[in-house]
Amino acid sequence: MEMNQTRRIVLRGAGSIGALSALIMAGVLKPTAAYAADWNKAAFEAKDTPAALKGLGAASAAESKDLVLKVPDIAENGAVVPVDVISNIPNTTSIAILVDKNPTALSAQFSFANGALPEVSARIKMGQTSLVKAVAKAGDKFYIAQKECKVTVGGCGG
Amino acid sequence: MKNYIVTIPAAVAVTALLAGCAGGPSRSEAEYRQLALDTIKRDFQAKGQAKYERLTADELQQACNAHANNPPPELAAKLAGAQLATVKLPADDKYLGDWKSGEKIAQSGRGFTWSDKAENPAGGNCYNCHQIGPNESSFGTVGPSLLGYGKTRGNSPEMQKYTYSKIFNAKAFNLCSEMPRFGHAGALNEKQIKDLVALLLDPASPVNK
Amino acid sequence: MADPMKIRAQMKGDVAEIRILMSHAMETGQRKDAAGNTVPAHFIQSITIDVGGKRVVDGQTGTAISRNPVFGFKMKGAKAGDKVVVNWVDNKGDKRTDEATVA
Amino acid sequence: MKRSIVMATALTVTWSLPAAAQTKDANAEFEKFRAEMEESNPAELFELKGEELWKAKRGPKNVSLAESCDLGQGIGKVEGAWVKMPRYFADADAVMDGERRIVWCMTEKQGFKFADIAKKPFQGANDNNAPDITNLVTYVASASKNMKFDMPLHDDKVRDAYETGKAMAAYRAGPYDFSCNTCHGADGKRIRMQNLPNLSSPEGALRGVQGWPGYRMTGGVMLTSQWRMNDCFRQQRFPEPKYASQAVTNLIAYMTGNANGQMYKGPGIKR
Repeated sequence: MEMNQTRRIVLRGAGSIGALSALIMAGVLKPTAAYAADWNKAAFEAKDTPAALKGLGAASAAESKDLVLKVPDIAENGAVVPVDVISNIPNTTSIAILVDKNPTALSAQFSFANGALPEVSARIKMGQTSLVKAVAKAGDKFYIAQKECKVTVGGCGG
Repeated sequence: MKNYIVTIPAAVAVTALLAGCAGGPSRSEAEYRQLALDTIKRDFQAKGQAKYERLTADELQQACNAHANNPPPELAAKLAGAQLATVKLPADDKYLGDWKSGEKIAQSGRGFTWSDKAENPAGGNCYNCHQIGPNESSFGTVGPSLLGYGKTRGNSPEMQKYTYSKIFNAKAFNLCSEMPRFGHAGALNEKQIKDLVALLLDPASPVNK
Repeated sequence: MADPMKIRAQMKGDVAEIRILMSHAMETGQRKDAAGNTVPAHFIQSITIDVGGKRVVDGQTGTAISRNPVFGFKMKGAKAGDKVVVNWVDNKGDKRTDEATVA
Repeated sequence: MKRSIVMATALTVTWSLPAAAQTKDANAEFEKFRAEMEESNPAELFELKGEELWKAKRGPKNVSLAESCDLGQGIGKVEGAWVKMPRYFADADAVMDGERRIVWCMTEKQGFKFADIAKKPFQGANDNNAPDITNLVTYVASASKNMKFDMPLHDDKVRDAYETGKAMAAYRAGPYDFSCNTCHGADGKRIRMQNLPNLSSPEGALRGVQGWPGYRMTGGVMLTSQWRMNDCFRQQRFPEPKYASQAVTNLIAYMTGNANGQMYKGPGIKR
């Protein structure tokens, strides 16, 4: 029952430009939110983790056990690797996910406000076995955690 | 030699399942086999290199199909002889190729599907069903593990010849084996089979380390 | 036009769990099609979530997010009936906004 | 070719543990994340589209399936229909699986041409959209979530489809001498890392029908049981089973019959 209600709401979802403008006018969305202009190009296009961290301003991130990174030891499929990050570091305001050996290391970064808990679950692509890293920002300091995830061959080898 | 080969009992105990059902089958097994064949011939179509003719079972396949992979002894003996006769041994009497190349062939699962190009060489599909080298953890278990194959069996000329023949036509040694007849089917050529023999028997191959 | 998202927002105790499914190709720009041509990068770059009229998550994403992205977030301070508005924008300027109600 | 992930390089992994132990661990590891993966399954996106399609007036006859299509539980009724098919439909005088039945409704009730549906019935890897029929199947299947398989095997015609499917599964031919049972006739077998269900056992048959239609992580596409059968025959090195043919229904009947009495969890997520 609950699912059906959700579905109906989604189907009524405001997909058109008109509806979007209405939301902006209603003050639900800030106009800036509708454009990806503030996308951190330097960080997202960085080829390796050090450069991506620099792009995030997190070059000096310190290892922390209070930053919990959950990824499988072995990925069932490198195209869809589940990643959960939970920060137990007080005053965490953002979390980023990186994969050392991907062509571009940075996968995503999320900032939290207004009651959002500093945790995220996402699914990412991995081209090969690699260290996966989570970076959290708390105050003006950065923290890092890492775990290896193996990517294997499977299926009928075709 | 024969006891090195693990037979996979196919069509095991299929009847047990039906016991609990209310209405049983209304025809005999042979009738359903015929119905299955008629349905396949009607409802399948050629695609890519997978031509319609592939649906027709050859003499050996027919015997295995008709007797649940266990043909009566007389028929089996006749067919086994015919299968052994298909094995073409190398003219130069050399069986050990290059194990490194053999590993690549063993890794490849390509060949003979309707999405494979007919002109591209087929792979051995070996890891699909067998554990072979110690560095490949993604291996199948339809066939027995071949890790240490040469270490336990030695590398005698007879063993080389047997291994070559087994890959060429597994049915010569185990009539309704699940393993394809790679040489007989034209999937692997002489050089490729020699390379696979080397992968399994060469003392330098990681399989035997 | 982009396909609708599916948003589920549910109170579990005093925490609202928000799960979002998005319909997007998330092309990396490195994949080649059957003809051998590189498929141009096409991926979501920005994701925002507003609950009860307040911005709670502001995210940026790259090409390594899986096709048909799935995200999960949690928040405190929300209540049943609050409106959840999720918005994404991709590198080609395509965008989509959908909403749901916290249950 | 199989994976369209970030890089197309061949993947080689070196291990320090004995390989067999790792594989066992690997499958346990996959299972740990399975519940989470299933909880938020992109299949739901296809289900949404399927529901819209089911209710929309479409085709040359401009009627909806909701007002014209009987999946065996009454016109337009989708709840529980999926787990009770294949079944015999008198109006078509045939035993049909769910997908075949929806195709029949689309051609007979809505006036679509079969050839148009059969031209590209499955979503290709990395295709942006699934065919309408796939979305419809996903919607109909989702309406049997958490219900038990209950194919009417006591019906003689269904029984014939089941028995014929069983015999088809044992039929060996082609260049590699394969049958369905070569891979799916015994317990505890794997192709590479992939576990192979034994379709003759209740547990294995359930795994054969569970999670279909399913969202496939490889290529990020939604695929149906009809596709699963089709791709098995590709790997069996056979010619292709015709789309929505009796042959495919028979095989689905064989698996569903063996899975009877067990719970269907709805559209799944596949490797």
